[in-house]
Order: sequence, then C-alpha cells, then structure tokens
Amino acid sequence: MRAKTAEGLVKIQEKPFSIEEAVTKVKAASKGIGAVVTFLGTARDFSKGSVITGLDFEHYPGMAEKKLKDIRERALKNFDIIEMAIVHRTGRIEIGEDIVLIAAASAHRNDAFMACEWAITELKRTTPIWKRETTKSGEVWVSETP
Amino acid sequence: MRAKTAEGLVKIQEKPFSIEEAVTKVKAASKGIGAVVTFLGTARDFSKGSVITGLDFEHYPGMAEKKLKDIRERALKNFDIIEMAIVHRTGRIEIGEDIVLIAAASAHRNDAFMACEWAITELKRTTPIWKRETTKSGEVWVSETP
Amino acid sequence: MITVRFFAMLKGLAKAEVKEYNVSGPIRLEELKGMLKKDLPALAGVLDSRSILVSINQEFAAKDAVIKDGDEVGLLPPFSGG
Amino acid sequence: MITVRFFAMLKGLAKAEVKEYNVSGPIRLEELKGMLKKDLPALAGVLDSRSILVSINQEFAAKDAVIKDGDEVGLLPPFSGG
Repeated sequence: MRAKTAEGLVKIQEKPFSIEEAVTKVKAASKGIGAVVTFLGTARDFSKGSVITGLDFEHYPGMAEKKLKDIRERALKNFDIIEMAIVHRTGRIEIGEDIVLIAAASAHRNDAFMACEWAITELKRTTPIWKRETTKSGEVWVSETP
Repeated sequence: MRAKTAEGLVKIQEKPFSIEEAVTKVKAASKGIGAVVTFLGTARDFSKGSVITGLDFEHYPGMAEKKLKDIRERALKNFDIIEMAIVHRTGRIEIGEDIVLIAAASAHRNDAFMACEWAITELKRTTPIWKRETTKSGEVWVSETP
Repeated sequence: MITVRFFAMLKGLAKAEVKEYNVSGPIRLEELKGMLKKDLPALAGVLDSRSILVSINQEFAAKDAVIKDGDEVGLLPPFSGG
Repeated sequence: MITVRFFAMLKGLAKAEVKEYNVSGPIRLEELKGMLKKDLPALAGVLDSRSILVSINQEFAAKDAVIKDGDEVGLLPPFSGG
C-alpha cells in the first residue's frame, strides 16, 4: 500500500503550497485510509519578545531534500501509517503565510497523529533549514529549535 | 484573540467541505498563530473484517450542532489554542470521501496537536451522529465508538 | 404532550422517527420507558440497555430524570460519528 | 580540492557562501577547521562550538571524520526550519 518513492510527496519550494493538494496526494495511496492528520506551520508576528515583520528561510539544497525524504521513509517504517507528504517553503515568507506542511495518512487516527507530531519534531531537529527573522531592530538568524 | 461565537466555525452539512477554507478561517483569528493541526476523517473501504461500499450518516438536528459548539468552547477553555473549527458531513458518503474535519490553531504546535486529538475523541464520545455502513450483506448501523 | 425521537437502529426498530404521547403531568423517565415498551414492543429488549442514552430537550438526561409536558425526549444508540 | 559551504549566520561571518581549498591528501576535520580559522578569522570563535554541525557530502559527520579531495563540507549552524 505504501509508495516506494517520495515522488511529489516531499518538496522544498519557494511558492506557496496547497494543503488540499497534499491531502489529496496522500489519500490517493490507498482506499484503506481513514484518517489524515496535517501539521501546518505558519509565520506568526511575535517571537521571544520581539515583533516579527517577516521571515526568510534558507536551506542546504540537496541535503535538506534528502533529510526530508529520510523523515518520510522512517515515518513509514516506524509508524503504522500508509503515506506521508512533507513540503517546506524557502525564501521570503510574510506574516500569516504558510511555512511547512506535513500530512500523515493512516487507517486509524492515533497512528497519523503520532507520525505527524514525530515528523515535525524530527524535521526541526535534522533538516538543514534556517530562519531569519526581520524585526524592528534588524534581521536575526534564529539559532535554536523550539 | 478568541472569537466569542462559533459563527461559521462549527457546521454539520451534507455537501463536501473545503480543508483550505476551514484552515483559512481559523488562521484569520490572530496573527499570533504559528501552528494549525487538522484531523480529517475519511471513508475507508474496510471495517472490522467487512468490505464497505458506502456510508450514511444521520444526526440529531439541533443537538448535534450544540454538542459540536460545546466541544469547540471547551477546547478554547481547556487548551492553549486560539481557534478551532469543526465540520461534519451527513447523508450519503462514498468511499474515499471526507467525513469530518477538525482544525485547531495555536501559537505553539503542542497545544494544537493536543486540542485536535482531544476534540475528535470528544466528538466520537458525545455527539449524536450515527454511521450506517453498506456492505455486501446489507446495511448495518455501527454501534460502537472506536 | 411529550415528543419522543428515535435515531439510527432505534428508528428501525420503532418503525418511526417521532412519536407523541399525552401525559396528565410530569412523569419519570422510567414511566415513559414503560409506555414505550407497551406501545412499541420491538423496543422492549433494548430500552434498558446501558448503551442507550436519553436526552431531554437535547441535553443528556440522568436515569432518574423527570419529563414534563412539552419536553422532547431523544433515544440515542451508541454514537458512531467522526 | 575541498569545497566548504557556509550557511545562515556562518555565511555572514565568513562573508562567503562557498570556499575551496586545495589539499595534498586526506585531512582530518580538525585540520580543515585550523585552515578555516586562519583564512577566515571571524569564524575562529564559533567553529569549535558544539552547536555547529558538520556535514561531509551532505551527511552528518563525526568529530574525527577524514575529508578527501573532492569532498563537499557543510558548516551548519543550529537548524530553525519548520
């Protein structure tokens, strides 16, 4: 039931992504899917006491994609899920815009919740992507993973 | 930051819903939102050993809507979330179609994950909605909450 | 008059969605169940099941609830939404 | 030749995205760091920080890794994606 390759399921891109499109893609994997849990990370206007006016994301081309594919493969191996999609934007992102989306599909909801939460934590821990926040006092690279 | 009323945020309807629309609605509540977790329940083709060819959902009009609004209000009170939307379809639902969507928005992801998972469990426990499965051997009301 | 609404499998057993009963004053839930069992024998076997919940005016009701003229009673099999 | 790529704050400190170094044979990561500190003094204070990860050919590398001619080394500040 699981797709062997991450064809179109793992992406890093500058342009906005569609949640509906990602959900449709994971749902296409099997008619046995009963639950899809998605995590959407968005650009908020406040962080650690500072007003944020915009974000810029930089990634290590090649390695970042490889690490995201690796997260999907380990999620399929370690959780009882049927499919997972991951998309992360780079470049300039305005407040309120979407940054990252993870969609996990499973027969039963617990597995999708667990895999989705694990995947976003793992993404923050292992994927070479960096965020620069624009505040009134200038631009700062964010140097920790919450 | 929280909307006092559930205007458009809690719905029971026959027609398909849009995930993007529900996410846009909860995101509109605040620029402080950094995470949106959604749970999507879909009609799978297999349940407890039987091949399912379709589903029909019946609800108690009035009471079901009230219970969903109540879940949203308790979620806003008991979790550190900013907004929540809930939509559940009724009537005939074909295999692969969406049944229910819960979207929880928060500043930090843990709160949205917790509230979303709690809300779907609470929905199954307290909302007067019933599922009838169509199998090769006929139609059966499903009488338990997994 | 008390309005009783049946849902899902109970609707099938009762062969009705709604029934109305005239009462001379407030009655206990137990008494209403007695009336229902007489009127709809097919429900007799399930009405006392712990898995059947009862609502009064669209709120969950306790076993010892009292029902008044004008109330709407719902007989609710185990939910299976979501 | 070894290619060294700098990211995020390290790119700012190095005032470069990529630097290339000629080596006569395999060298240890420690040796490469020594070369970088001489070439880019602004990096001296941070290169030994435990929070800076190193990749070789886009895989995380251990402290005692050996770098060969043709390898691509990444100097990776703490990640902040997601």
